[in-house]
Amino acid sequence: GGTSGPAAGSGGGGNTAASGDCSSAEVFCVGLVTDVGKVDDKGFNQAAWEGVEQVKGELGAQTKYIETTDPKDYAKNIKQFTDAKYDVIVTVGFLMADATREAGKNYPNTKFIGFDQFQADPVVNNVTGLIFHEDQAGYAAGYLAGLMTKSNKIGVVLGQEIPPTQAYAAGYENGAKAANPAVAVSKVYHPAGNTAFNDPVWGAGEAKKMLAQGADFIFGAGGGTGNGALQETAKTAGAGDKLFCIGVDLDQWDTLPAAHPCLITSAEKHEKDGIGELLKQIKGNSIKPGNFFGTAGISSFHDFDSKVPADVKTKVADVVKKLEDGSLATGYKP
Amino acid sequence: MEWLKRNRIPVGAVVVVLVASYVFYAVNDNVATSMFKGAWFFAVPLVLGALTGVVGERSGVVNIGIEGQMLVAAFAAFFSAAASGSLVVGVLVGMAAGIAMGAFLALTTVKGLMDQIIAGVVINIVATGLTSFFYRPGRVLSSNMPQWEIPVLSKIPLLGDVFFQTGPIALFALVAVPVVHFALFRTRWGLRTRAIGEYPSAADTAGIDVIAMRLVNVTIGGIFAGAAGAFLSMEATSGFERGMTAGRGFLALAILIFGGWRPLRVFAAALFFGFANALASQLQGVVNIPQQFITLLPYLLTLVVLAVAAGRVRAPGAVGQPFVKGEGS
Amino acid sequence: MTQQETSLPQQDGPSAEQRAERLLDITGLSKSYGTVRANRDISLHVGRGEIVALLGENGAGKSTLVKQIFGLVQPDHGTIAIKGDASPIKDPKDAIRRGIGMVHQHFQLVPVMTVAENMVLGHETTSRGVLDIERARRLVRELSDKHGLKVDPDAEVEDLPVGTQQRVEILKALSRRADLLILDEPTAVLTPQETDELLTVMKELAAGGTSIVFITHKLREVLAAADRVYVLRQGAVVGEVRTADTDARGLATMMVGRDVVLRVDKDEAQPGDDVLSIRDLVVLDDRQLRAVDGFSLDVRAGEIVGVAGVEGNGQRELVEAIAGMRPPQSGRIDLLGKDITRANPRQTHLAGVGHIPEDRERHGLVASYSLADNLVLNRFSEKPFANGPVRDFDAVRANAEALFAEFDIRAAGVSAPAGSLSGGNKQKVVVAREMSFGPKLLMAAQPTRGVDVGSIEFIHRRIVAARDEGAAVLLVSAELDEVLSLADRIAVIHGGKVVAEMPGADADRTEIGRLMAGDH
Amino acid sequence: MADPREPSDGTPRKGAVATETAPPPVVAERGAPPPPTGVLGLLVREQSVIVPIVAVVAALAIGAILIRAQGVSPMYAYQSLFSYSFGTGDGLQGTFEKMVPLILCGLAVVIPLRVGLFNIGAQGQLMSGAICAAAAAHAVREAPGFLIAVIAMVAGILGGAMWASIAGALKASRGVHEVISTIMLNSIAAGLIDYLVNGPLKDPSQSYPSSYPAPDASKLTPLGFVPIGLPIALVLAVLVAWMLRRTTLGFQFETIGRNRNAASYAGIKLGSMIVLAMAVAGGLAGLSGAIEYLEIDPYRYQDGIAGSLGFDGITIALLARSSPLGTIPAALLVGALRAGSSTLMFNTGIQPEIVDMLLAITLLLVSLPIIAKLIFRRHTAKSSALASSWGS
Ligand SMILES: Nc1ncnc2c1ncn2[C@@H]1O[C@H](COP(=O)(O)OP(=O)(O)OP(=O)(O)O)[C@@H](O)[C@H]1O
Ligand SMILES: Nc1ncnc2c1ncn2[C@@H]1O[C@H](COP(=O)(O)OP(=O)(O)OP(=O)(O)O)[C@@H](O)[C@H]1O
Ligand SMILES: [Mg+2]
Ligand SMILES: [Mg+2]
Repeated sequence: GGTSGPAAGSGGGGNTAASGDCSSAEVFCVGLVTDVGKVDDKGFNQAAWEGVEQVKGELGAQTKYIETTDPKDYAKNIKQFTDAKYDVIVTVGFLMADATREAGKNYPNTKFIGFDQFQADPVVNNVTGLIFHEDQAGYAAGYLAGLMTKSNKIGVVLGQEIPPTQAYAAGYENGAKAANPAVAVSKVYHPAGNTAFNDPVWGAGEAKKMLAQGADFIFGAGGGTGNGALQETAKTAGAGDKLFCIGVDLDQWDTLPAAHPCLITSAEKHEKDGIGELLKQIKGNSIKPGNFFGTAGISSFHDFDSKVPADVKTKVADVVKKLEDGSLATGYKP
Repeated sequence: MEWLKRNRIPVGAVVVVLVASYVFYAVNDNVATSMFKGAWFFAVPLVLGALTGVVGERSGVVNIGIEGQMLVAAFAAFFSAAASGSLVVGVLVGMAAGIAMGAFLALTTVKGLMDQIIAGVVINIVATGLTSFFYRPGRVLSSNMPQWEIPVLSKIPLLGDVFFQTGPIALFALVAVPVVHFALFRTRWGLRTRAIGEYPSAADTAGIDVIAMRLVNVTIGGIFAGAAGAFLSMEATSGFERGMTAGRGFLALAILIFGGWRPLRVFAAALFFGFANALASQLQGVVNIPQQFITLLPYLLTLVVLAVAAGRVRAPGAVGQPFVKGEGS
Repeated sequence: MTQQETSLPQQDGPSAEQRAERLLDITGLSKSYGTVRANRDISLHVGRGEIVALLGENGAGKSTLVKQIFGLVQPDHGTIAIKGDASPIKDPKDAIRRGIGMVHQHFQLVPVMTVAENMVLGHETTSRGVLDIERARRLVRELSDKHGLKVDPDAEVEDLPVGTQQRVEILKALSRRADLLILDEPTAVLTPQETDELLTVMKELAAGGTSIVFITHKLREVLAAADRVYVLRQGAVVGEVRTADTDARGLATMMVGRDVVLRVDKDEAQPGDDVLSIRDLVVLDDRQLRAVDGFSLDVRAGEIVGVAGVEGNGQRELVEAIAGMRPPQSGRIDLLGKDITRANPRQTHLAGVGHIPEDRERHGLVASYSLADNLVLNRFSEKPFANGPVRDFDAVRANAEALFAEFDIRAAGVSAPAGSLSGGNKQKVVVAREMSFGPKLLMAAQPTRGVDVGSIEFIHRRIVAARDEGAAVLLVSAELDEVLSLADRIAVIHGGKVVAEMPGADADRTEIGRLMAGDH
Repeated sequence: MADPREPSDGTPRKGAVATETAPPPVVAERGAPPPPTGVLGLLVREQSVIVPIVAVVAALAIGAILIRAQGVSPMYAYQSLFSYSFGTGDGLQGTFEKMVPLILCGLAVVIPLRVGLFNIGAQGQLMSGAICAAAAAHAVREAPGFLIAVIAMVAGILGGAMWASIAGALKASRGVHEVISTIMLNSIAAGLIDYLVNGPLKDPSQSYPSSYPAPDASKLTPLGFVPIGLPIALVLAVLVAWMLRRTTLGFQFETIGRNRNAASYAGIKLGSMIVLAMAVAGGLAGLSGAIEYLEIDPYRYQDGIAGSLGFDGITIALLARSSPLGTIPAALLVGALRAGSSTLMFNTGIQPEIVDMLLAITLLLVSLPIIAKLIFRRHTAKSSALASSWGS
C-alpha cells in the first residue's frame, strides 16, 4: 500500500495483493494500461480506472494497472497482462489503438477494451472500442453557455489540437451559436509539445486573458491545462455569480474541488459507465467487437442547480435528448 | 545625466515600448490590458526563476536545476498549505523548499566540488521523481490567494491594471527585480558577489571568503525559485500537478542569459517573451495561418532578437568553475 | 648604458634602529605540493623600513613563500611572525588585518569592474547600505596623486593596458596602508620608466617605515632598490647578501649556481632579401579603435628587427595582424613577395611564419594537453604528425623527445601536462615549437616575459641562432634591454606607427626611451 | 654598482643549468603522490570504472530503503526489475531498444561538450531527424525496403544535423548562447512538426495526428532480440571515440573546448568547427529519431516518439563523464532500469518514478568528487568542470 492513486489503497495495493491465478476460469482478471500518465490524472486514465473499480465488486474481478511512462512501451505493458493470462485488458487512449489491435490478434482468447479507440473495418473479434462523441458533450455545454451568457462572450481553453479537443471545441461553438447567434466564442489551443495537457499555469493565464476580455463562461477542455483555466475562473471575482466554468471528460465536481466556485457543469463523457457496461457484457459473454458508443452530455449542476433557470434546464435537457437519439447533429465533421 | 547617457539605448527602448503600449491601450483598452496582464502572468515565474539564476551565476555557480527547484517548491508549497490550512505557511514552505534545493546545489558544488551542470541535472531528476512519487490527489487549498489592489498605483491606467492589481507573489516578483538589481550593483554585497563570480581569486586576496559567500548566495538565491514554485501551485492555479513547471525552469534559464545576467534586463526579456506568448494565443483563430506557426512565435522571436541585436551577452567570468583556495592566484 | 642607475633615486639605507626591529621573521618554513618541495626549511627576516629582494629561477619557490605570508597557502612546518606575533596567518583577511599588503604575480583585479571598485573591494565603505563609490574614486585620485601613479578611477580594468593594471594593483596594496608590502614580480609588465617610478615609490615607502618584500627576475632592479637579497634555489635559501656587497654577476651566479652570460654574444648581421614587408597597415583593437595606424616596416632575412615601444601602442594588434588572428582594416602585409594581408593563422603558418605569442597561457599553450601535443599545436595535421585525418602519435612523441633534448625542456616527460611546467619551461616549449619547423619569419612577442635569467639566456641564444640560419626575426618587446641587446635594427613604435628606425649597434637608451614616450 | 648587462667572462656550458651542488631537479608529477603499485595501483588506475560501479551499488542500496518504505521487499523488487530486463527475451530486447537512442543522444551531448558547448537541443534534433526520416520514407515508399531504410536514416541524420547547425551557426556568427538557442529550437521543432503531422505529412487514415507509417519492407526487424539499431549505435560510439581521440578533427574539437584562444592561434577555424560539432551531434540525435521511426511500434511519427530522450542524453553524457564509450554502460544501466520498470510496477505496485530516483542518486554519487576521495584518498584523478565554457 502507500502508493498514490485515487484508488490509493486499491491502486498500488491492488497490485501487491496476493493474486489468484488468472488463467483459471473462475478468476476474472481485469488489467488496465494507462496512456502516458497516471491513474489519478483527473482525466481519462482516472475515469477508466474508476470505471473498472466501480464494477469490481459486482463482477468479483481482480484488478491491476500499469502506468505507462514511455509510449513505446504500450505493447510490452499489454504483454505483462497477457503473459499473466488476464481475461480482460483495458487500454486507455487513441494512441494505443494499434498496439491493442495487434495484441488482440495475437491473443484471441483475451478480451480487449480500447478506450477512445475507434475500430475501423475490419474489426478484430476480441477488441471493442469504447467511443464517445465529444462534440455532443461540447455542444450541450455550449448550448448551456449560450443561453446563460450575459456578455455574449464565452471561451474555451484546450490542450493540444487533436481530434477529441477539436470535437469538443467545435461542439461547444456550434452549440453556443445555436442557442444564441450573437455569442462570440474565443478558443485557444496549447502550443504543441509534450506538456500540452499538463500545463495548468498556461491554462490559467489564457483564462485570465479571456475573462479580462469579457468572457463569462470558460470551458476548460485539455486535461491539466484545462483544469488551470477552471481554477483561474473559480478565483476571479464574480465566480459563481457572473462567471462560470465548465469541466470536461468526467464530472469534475468530483475531481477538481478547486473549481467548485464556478463549476456549473462538465461536458461529460460517461466513461465510467461505458467501461462498467462493457465489462459486464464481457462477463455475460454478450460483448460485440467493433465500436461501442458510450453516452455523452453534461453533468448535473450540483450546487448551481438553483442558479440555472428552469427554462434553460428544459431547453438543455431537450437538446441532450435530441443529440442522444441522433435527431440533432452537432455540425462537427471529424 | 551621466547615467542616462550610458543607458540611452535601454532607456530609449523602454520609452518606445511604453508609448507603443499606451497607443495600443488607447485603441483597444480591453484587449491591451488583457494581453499585458497575460504577459506579466506568464513572466512572473520566469522572472523569479531567472533571479535565482542571477544570484547564483553572479556568484559563479551555474544553475540548470531551476526547473527542479521550482517543481519541488510548488509541491512543498501546495501540500503544506493544504495540510496546514494556511496560505502563509504554504508560501513560506515553498520558499524554504527553494532555499533547501539551493543549499543542495551549493553544498555539492561549492563544498563538494561537484560539476555544477551535473548537480543541476541531478536536481531536476530528483525533483521529478520525488514530487511524482509522493504526490497525493484530492487536496485543496482552504482559500484562494488574495488579490491586492495597491493604493494609488493600481489606479494608473494600464500599468496599474497589469502590475498593481495583483497577488502577493507576483507583487513579490515585481519588487524583487529592482531590489536585486540595486543590491547587485549598488551595495557591498553586490560588489563582492560580482567579484566572486567574476574573478574569485581577486576577491579571495582582498580578504573575502569566497566559499562562504558562494554557499550563502546560492542557498538564499533559491528563495526566488521557491517563490516561483509557490506562484505556480498556489497563485497561478490552486493545485499541484506532476510536472506542472512544464519547462518554465529552462525558459527561465534562457531568459537569464537573454537578460545578460542583469535583473532589469531579465525582467524586460521575460515580459517580451510573455507578450509574444500572449500575442500568439490572441492571434489563434484570428489570422488565417496554421495555429502551430503562431504558437511558436515567442521562441522564434527570441531567437531572431538575439541573432539580430543582443547576441553577445557575457557570462560572469568564473561561472561554472569550482573555487579552490590557494589555487589560481 | 650607465644612465639607468643615475636615473634611479639615490639609495639611502634604513637606519640602524629601524633595521633592528624585525617586522617579519620566518623560521624553518617548509611547504610541499605532493612530492614537490616548494619551500624547504626557509628562515629569513625583514626589518622595519627595509627592502628585501627574493631572487631565484622560475619555480624556485618565491611565490610560494610569499603566498604563505599572505595567508593564501598554509605552511607544512615553520612559523611566520609578524611584528613578533607568530600565530598562524589564517587567510588573506587575517593577513590584511595584520598589516600585510600584497601585489600578486598574476593580477588579482576583477576585469569587468572599474578601478575604483577594484580598489575598495573587500573594505568597502557604505552609507545606509549603499556603496560609497564616490569615496572610492576620491581614494584612487588621492593615492595616484600622492605616488605619481596615474590611473582613471572610472576606467574598467579590462580596458587598461597591463602596465596600468599593474599600477592599479600597486595602488590597491598601498591603499591598505600596509606595514609589510609584498610585491611579486610587479615590474614584469612595466616599461623602464614605469619601473623607475615604482622603485621610487618603494623607496619613499621604505623611508616612511614600510617594509617591502620584492620579487623580480631583473637584477638591475634588485641592485637599484633592495637593501638585502635572499637567493632561493629549489625551494631553499642558498644565499643572503647585502646589495652593497655584490653585483649583477654575483647575484646571477648565486641564483643559477654557475656563471651566466648576461649579454647576448652575436656576430654582425648578414641581412639578405626582404622577408616581411608591411605597408601602411591599419588594425583595429577590440574597442574598434585604430591601434595600428599606418605602420610600415621591412624585415630582411638574417636580421633581427626589434620593435620597441610602451605597451599598448599597437604592438599586440600588429603581431596579431601579421599572424592572421586579426584582419587588418587596410594596408598590406607581404611575406616573401606573397600577399598575406588577409591570410588566416593556418595560411600564415604554412607561409612560414613562426609566432611566439605574447601571452603563452592564453594563446601559446593548452594547459591540460600533454607537452607532446603542445609541441605540434599548430602542425597536428601536417605530415608526419598525421596521415590524412588520422594522427600519428609516434611521430608526435618522437618530435617532442627531440625538442626536449634540443631545447632543454625540464618536465616530468613528454606526456606531462603543459600546465604543470614552470613559466620558463612553458616559454621554452613555445619557442621550441615555433622554431622547430624552420620558419622564414620568426615573430617573437615578449619572448622572455617572467622568465628567469638562465632561461632568458637560452632563449636569446636560440633567437640569434635562428637569425644566423637565415630567418628574419621580428622581435616585439616592452623590455628595452632585450631589444637593445638582441636587435640588429630597432623600430620605435608609438601611437600605432613607426616613429623612428635606427641600427641596433649604436642605439641610445635614453633617446629610445624618449621616442617611446611619444616625444618626437 | 656593476652594470647588470656586463658580459660574463665565463663561457656557458651548453645545456647544463644545474650544477652538481644544486639539489636534484624537480621533475616528479606535481601535486600528486607517486602512483601506488599492486592491487591498489590497479584500482587507482581503473578508478574511472570503479567509482561508477560503487555508485550504482550505493544507489541501489539507498533505493532499497525507499522500496522498503513502500512495504515491498527490496530483493524481490530488484529481482523483478533486473530479471526481466536481462533475463527474458522481451526484457532484453526492451533494454537494447532503449539503449539505442540513449547512446546516440548521449553522444549528441558528449561531442559538443568537448568543444565547450552544452547541447540541450538533442530533443529537437531527434524530432527533426525522425520527421525527416518519415517524410523521406514516404517519398520513396515504392523503393526496395532496404533502400527506404537507408534513405530514411540518411534523411534523419541530415534533418538532425541541419537543426543543430542552426544553433551552431547562430553561435559561430552571432554569438548566440547555445543554451538559449537549443531550448528555443526544441520548441520550434515541436511546433513545426505538429503542423506537419496535422497537415502535409498526416496519414489521413489516422484520426490522431500521425505521419505515414514506415513501409513494411523498410521496418528494422530485430535479429533475435537484438534490434538493428544496437550494433549501429555501438559502432558509432566506437567511431566517435576514435574520432575524438585519434583524428585531427577530434584534436581540433578538443583544443577549442580546452583553450579557445590557443585554438584560434593554432589556425583552427572556430566557427566552422563549432558548426561542424553541432552538426555531427545533431546528426547522431537525428539518426536516433530515424531509428525510432523505423524500428519501434507504431513505426510512425507520433507524439511521444521523442519522449524525453533528448534530455536523457544529457543524463547519459554526464553519467558517462563525457566519454563516448562511457555512454554504452550508462545507456545499458538506464535502459535496463526503464525496461524493467513496468514489470516492477506489475509485480510490486512500485511506481516507475523509482527508476529516476535511482538514476539521480547514481549520477550524484558518480559525480561527487568526495566519493572518489573516500575510496582513493589522495589518489583521486583530477576532475575538470564540464561547464567551463558556460560563459563564452
Ligand atoms: N598549487 C600548486 N600545486 C602544486 N605545485 C605547486 C603549486 N604552486 C607551486 N607549485 C610548485 O612549487 C614550486 C615553487 O613554485 P613558485 O610559484 O613558488 O615558484 P617561483 O619561485 O615563484 O617561480 P617564478 O619565478 O616562475 O614565479 C614549483 O616547482 C611549482 O611547480
Ligand atoms: N595546481 C597546480 N598543480 C601543479 N602545478 C601547479 C599548480 N598551480 C601552479 N603550479 C605550478 O606552480 C608554478 C608556479 O606557478 P606560477 O603560477 O607562479 O607560474 P610561474 O612558474 O611563475 O610562471 P609565470 O612565469 O607565468 O609566472 C608553475 O610551475 C606552475 O606550473
Ligand atoms: Mg612566482
Ligand atoms: Mg612566475
